[in-house]
Amino acid sequence: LAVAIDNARLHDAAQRAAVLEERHRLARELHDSVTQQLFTATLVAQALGTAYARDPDEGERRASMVLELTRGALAEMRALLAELRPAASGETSAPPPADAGLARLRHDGLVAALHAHAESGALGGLPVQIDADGYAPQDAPREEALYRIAREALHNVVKHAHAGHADVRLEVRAGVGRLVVRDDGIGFAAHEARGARRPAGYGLGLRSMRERAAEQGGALRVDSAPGRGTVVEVELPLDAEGTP
Amino acid sequence: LAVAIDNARLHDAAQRAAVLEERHRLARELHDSVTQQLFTATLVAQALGTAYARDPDEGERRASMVLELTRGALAEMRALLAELRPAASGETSAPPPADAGLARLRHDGLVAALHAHAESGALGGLPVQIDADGYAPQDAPREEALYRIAREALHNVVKHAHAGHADVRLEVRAGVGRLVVRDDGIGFAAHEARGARRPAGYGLGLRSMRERAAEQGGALRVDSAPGRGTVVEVELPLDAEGTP
Amino acid sequence: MRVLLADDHQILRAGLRMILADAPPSPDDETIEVVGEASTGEEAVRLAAALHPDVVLMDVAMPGIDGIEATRRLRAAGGQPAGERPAVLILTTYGDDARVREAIQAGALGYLLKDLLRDDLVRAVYGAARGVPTLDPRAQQLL
Ligand SMILES: Nc1ncnc2c1ncn2[C@@H]1O[C@H](COP(=O)(O)OP(=O)(O)OP(=O)(O)O)[C@@H](O)[C@H]1O
Ligand SMILES: Nc1ncnc2c1ncn2[C@@H]1O[C@H](COP(=O)(O)OP(=O)(O)OP(=O)(O)O)[C@@H](O)[C@H]1O
Ligand SMILES: [K+]
Ligand SMILES: [Mg+2]
Ligand SMILES: [Mg+2]
Ligand SMILES: [Mg+2]
Repeated sequence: LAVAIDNARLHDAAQRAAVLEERHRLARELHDSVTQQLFTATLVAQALGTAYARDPDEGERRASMVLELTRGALAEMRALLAELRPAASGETSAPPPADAGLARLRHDGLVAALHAHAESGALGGLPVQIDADGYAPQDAPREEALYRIAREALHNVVKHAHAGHADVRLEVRAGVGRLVVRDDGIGFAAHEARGARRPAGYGLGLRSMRERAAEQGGALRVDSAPGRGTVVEVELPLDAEGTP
Repeated sequence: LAVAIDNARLHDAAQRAAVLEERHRLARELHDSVTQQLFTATLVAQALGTAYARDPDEGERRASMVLELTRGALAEMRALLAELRPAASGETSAPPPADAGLARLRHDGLVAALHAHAESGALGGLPVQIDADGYAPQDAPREEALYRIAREALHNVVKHAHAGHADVRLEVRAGVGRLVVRDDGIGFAAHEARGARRPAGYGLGLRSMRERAAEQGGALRVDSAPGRGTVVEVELPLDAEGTP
Repeated sequence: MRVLLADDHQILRAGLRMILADAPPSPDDETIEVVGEASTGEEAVRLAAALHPDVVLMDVAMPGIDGIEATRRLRAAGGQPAGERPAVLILTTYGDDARVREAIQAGALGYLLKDLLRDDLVRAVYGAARGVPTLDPRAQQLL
């Protein structure tokens, strides 16, 4: 059993405190529910033989008690697992949850969509500041590409950055649309990430962002290093026809 | 049971991410260590009454099996509790794990551990053939990951496959460690299972196997279809440092 | 000999009762009678005063006063003369060294963990009635 958390990854006291609190809470739950039933099951399992020898009905009663106890412990365990991991199934390929931002994109445009996304809870409360003062609405394919790239970048912030907050800036200048997503998190070795061997199924995020930008004739740059936050920047040329 | 964490108190995304990760880790540990033994205990407990009625010795034999299984679950539970709340000063050190295989893993290695597990009764008499001719011992974290993946895969065979037997193959070739667990059971729609909706608290097995493989920089593949048995295959690269 | 069970889990008390009621006589031909069950610390103190058990099997985590405080009250000079106060065996899920020490200081004769086997439990209870302490080896290590 090796639950020992890699402390190096908990680079911050608040996180450690939160994790510790979670552990203690869990320990209390486990102590009070499952272990008591399990211990009782071991006791009753040792009280079967004498009972059966003396009185088969009593033996039978105890045997069903053992069954009830182990089932009860298992049920509590399941309940606990469900709380620890609510999306216990379907996380990987279930239909995507209704995306509050995407729903607004078509009618209300990119800026409204980003606000809706940031406020939808999808980012787990990450504070996001959106600055679109220098932005002008673009056509639907470009705005959808930008929306999806921003969403993926923000998802990475939530998932990897341990950031205090993120900033999204949108602007149009000199015929170029620009999206910048910046966080103040732990950063990563961006130049290595591209070629790094990652388990199958992971590492699609950056690639898909790049591909979306390329589809619109644009480019994506990731600027990051361990210890100093991450900047994801997309530039789309607006003069030419977008799609190649 | 109310583990639900007070989200308002997690005022910061990094904390939230850390807590989430910790929950997932705990869920996996609990699932892999405790629920398997508990589930088997409930199976054996079901047959207690009839066994005693037929033959007291047989009843007694099953009762000790239930005892062993519940004690095993309890021991793993206690080990987990000790890790969850290591007291400021000494906590009563957990008893040795009652999982026969796990107990042997550290000293005698993966192959011995798998044999011990297969013979321990934890698989309810499923005939398991272990072929490790092409295997060479690996470091402790990799062997523990492989052991736990194999155990979970075999547990799924017992639980779902209605199989006549299972084969475990271990090998090291071209810098890759490979574990294959194959059964001749009923199979399932593996590609659908990933997204399938299952009651909360279930369906952690495949996920936890995947995650354990990923933690070692490797990958897991499940090959199955209704009516034709199941193959679970794990590959771990041995050249690079395992843990990312 | 008379035993009182104190634990807030009813089902656990039922399990303990089965084990103790079925226990064979001790070498000196004692037998065990479970005379009562308490589900809080206060109740344990009250029932002990009323039922005069020889041994109390005492959980720690219970609502109200915990098992250690209940032990303290049972063992403190109060109603009965020292020789008539019941021996207390703590039976708990886990303990750290501070807990174990506290329990011993409160007057517990033994400290057992909730994974012990039937025969060890029975031996500890018979021992307690004769004043023989039983510490779980893990608890012993902590002291
Ligand atoms: N904002 C960020 N802060 C810190 N690290 C990051 C950030 N964004 C990406 N990374 C690092 O870059 C890696 C690659 O990111 P990418 O989005 O491609 O894959 P992923 O998030 O790991 O998996 P997925 O395909 O599920 O998105 C991440 O695993 C992470 O290590
Ligand atoms: N060897 C197998 N043979 C047949 N079906 C299998 C096999 N392994 C897995 N399955 C199917 O895949 C599903 C998912 O397996 P998984 O281990 O993730 O969850 P589970 O066993 O149902 O619950 P848990 O492992 O969380 O207790 C199972 O419910 C079962 O339908
Ligand atoms: K307790
Ligand atoms: Mg990503
Ligand atoms: Mg499973
Ligand atoms: Mg209690």
